[in-house]
Amino acid sequence: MRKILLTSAVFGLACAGFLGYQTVKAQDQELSPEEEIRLVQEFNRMMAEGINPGELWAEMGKEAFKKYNLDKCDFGLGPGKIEGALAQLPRYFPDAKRVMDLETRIGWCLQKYAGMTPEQVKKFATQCWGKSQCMGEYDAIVMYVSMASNGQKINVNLKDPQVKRMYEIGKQIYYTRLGPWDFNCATCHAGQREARIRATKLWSIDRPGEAGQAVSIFPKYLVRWSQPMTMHYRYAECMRQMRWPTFEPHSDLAVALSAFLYGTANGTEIKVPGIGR
Amino acid sequence: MDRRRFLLLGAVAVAGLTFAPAIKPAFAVSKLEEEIKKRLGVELNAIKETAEIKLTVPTIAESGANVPITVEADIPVEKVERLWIFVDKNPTPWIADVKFTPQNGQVFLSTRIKMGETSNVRAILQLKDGTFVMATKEVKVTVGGCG
Amino acid sequence: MATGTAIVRVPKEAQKGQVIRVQMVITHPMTPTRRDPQTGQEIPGHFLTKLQLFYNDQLVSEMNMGGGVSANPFIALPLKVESSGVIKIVYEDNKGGKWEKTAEITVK
Amino acid sequence: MRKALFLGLLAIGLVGISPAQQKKHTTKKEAGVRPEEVRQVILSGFEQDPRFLWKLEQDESQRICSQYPSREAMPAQAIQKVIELENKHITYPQWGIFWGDWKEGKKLAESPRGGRYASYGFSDKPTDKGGNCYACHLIEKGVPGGTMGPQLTGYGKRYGITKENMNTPEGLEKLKTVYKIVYNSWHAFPCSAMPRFGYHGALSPEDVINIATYLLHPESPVNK
Repeated sequence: MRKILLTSAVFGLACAGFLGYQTVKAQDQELSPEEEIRLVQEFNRMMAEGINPGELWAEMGKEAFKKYNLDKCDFGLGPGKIEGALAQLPRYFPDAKRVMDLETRIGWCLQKYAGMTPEQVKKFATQCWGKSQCMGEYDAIVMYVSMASNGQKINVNLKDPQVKRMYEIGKQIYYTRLGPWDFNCATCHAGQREARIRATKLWSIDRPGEAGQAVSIFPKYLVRWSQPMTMHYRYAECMRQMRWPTFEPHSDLAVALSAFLYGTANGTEIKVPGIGR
Repeated sequence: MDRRRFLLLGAVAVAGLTFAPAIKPAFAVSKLEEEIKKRLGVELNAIKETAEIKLTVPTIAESGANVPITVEADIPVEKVERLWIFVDKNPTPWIADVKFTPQNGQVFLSTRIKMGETSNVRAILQLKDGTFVMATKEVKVTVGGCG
Repeated sequence: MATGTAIVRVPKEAQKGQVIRVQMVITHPMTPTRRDPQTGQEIPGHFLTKLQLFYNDQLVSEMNMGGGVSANPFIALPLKVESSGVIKIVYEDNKGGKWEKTAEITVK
Repeated sequence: MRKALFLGLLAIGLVGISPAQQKKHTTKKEAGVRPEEVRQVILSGFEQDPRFLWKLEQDESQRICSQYPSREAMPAQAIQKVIELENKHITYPQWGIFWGDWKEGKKLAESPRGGRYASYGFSDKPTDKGGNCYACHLIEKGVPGGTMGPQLTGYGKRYGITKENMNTPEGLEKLKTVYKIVYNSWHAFPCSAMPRFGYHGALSPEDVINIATYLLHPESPVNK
């Protein structure tokens, strides 16, 4: 509890500017929004140099992977084989009779091989949500498994009718206006014009390659919370910002979005972990 | 814990800390000058800017929590005692200092620092002959994301 | 994974006399000491205070730091290598934590 | 002249929010995925907290907007339909259109917290209020803001609001125009990215008038 309190104070520091206390020099105002977008991207490139702190989680994940018997888990390439696993997910799993993405599959295996109940899995998967500097075993496992696909190209099998069906459902959800703030995913992540939310450039499903750049780096280390964010946590946070109800990880909604996003990102090289604000 | 509330409190705290000097009369020393005098034993205005120090920082930082900074110097490491990093407007302007030896082969440091608001970042080299040289760059700290 | 875990990365091989970069990232919250804005009481931080770089047991560099360095800090320092050996970092925080981590390098 | 400038701004809003994109949103017909299937998948993805399930009820305008990837791809008929529906969805403050408190409006414009509750953490409460305007708009000079929506710096000044004319019928009419946009943007820009804050009750008529006042009032920092 105290830890959160303290780190929060640090974020407070970072956010002082937003509240308008910041003195902005005359020269700063001359920067056009376009120029600022470019400079913020430059900042992100600089952050990506060196060792990504997210890699610390992979070390922990290697141990947790064994601890929870996930070496028995088949990610589609045979029990325990994780090299390239992320690149070919989501896929259909006959044993579960369901299309699953990486995190959904991990959740299923935690039930089957680690004896967790669905409630325990959910608690395990969301233990670091809404926190900072949280070192959760779930995030660590996802990081470890994801990094084993580094260098491989995303290759979701859209010829499989089950996967294709989830892709199409995901696509429709992407454009579904819903909730008390009328958002859909496309509100922020579509269109040709470069726009930003505050200082953050928004990727667009309509600009070639950007969906790939966005998803191929998950889990991504977030400097504002000093911890990685998995794809399902990303979905949850987007939906919270969209003012939709609280997102359920490992749900068909997550799988449908993953099928659409990773399917759209086919051909992009996986580079995990990414790093961002 | 109430993260948002602390965020706000933090912001207020920073505003208080950083704006306090501004209200003081003009002859009062800034927190930065105080720190430099205390730690380096020298007045800030006695330190000369030099092009021999290459200070690489972003022009705009999307988050003040993690600002990449890299310092390189053309000055031989044998002549260098210590490298100091300061951020003018942080509640504690001193960030870090590194002592170098000839075995380093070169003056170099790369790390990530916190910045409370738009401010100058300073890399100061303390030389073996007792003098100091410095490089200064401004980083504009902005805010990203949905809020 | 506990506070203090680290990754140290150096090139596998280097030429004699080459200046390499010793890159490291350390798990640490790096919270600064600050004052509670309401009560004015000091809230103690938790941060790394010192990091030393050793090359074959010889002290090369020493870095002092505080809560102004980012959480889970990344640090890169230069090192001139003369012979194969062990690169070691030793680091401690303000709450008595002390750790070390090594990496090996082959010099041709 | 001023009117022309304002209409120009509106046009920027209209075009700027979702860029030209002529391809048709054809998934519905081609995929053979039934709307009920999509609906079921959506419902599977949220905690079943009865307090918030109303958020997943889609209204007629949302249903129409969901069929097109952008406004530019909408046929005139659909645009007309949404405009018709949404013009019925505007309520005014009890006392009519008069200037509010720009300081209250500023608070609401800055707060990102409104309606942003999730059970897993963060301190947002279901009752928190705010428009999070800065996420998409640049409003006060020098304060970081987004570029999703049109730039609003000096909005009142550009729209020709002065101390002298602000209480004339003409000045109040301008206030009303902006009130309507903040209250229910879709009445003017169907399917815009901007939420229908007033229609959904995320902001009350009083909140909306305060935000409009913040944007237009000659004494507001927006117009300094």
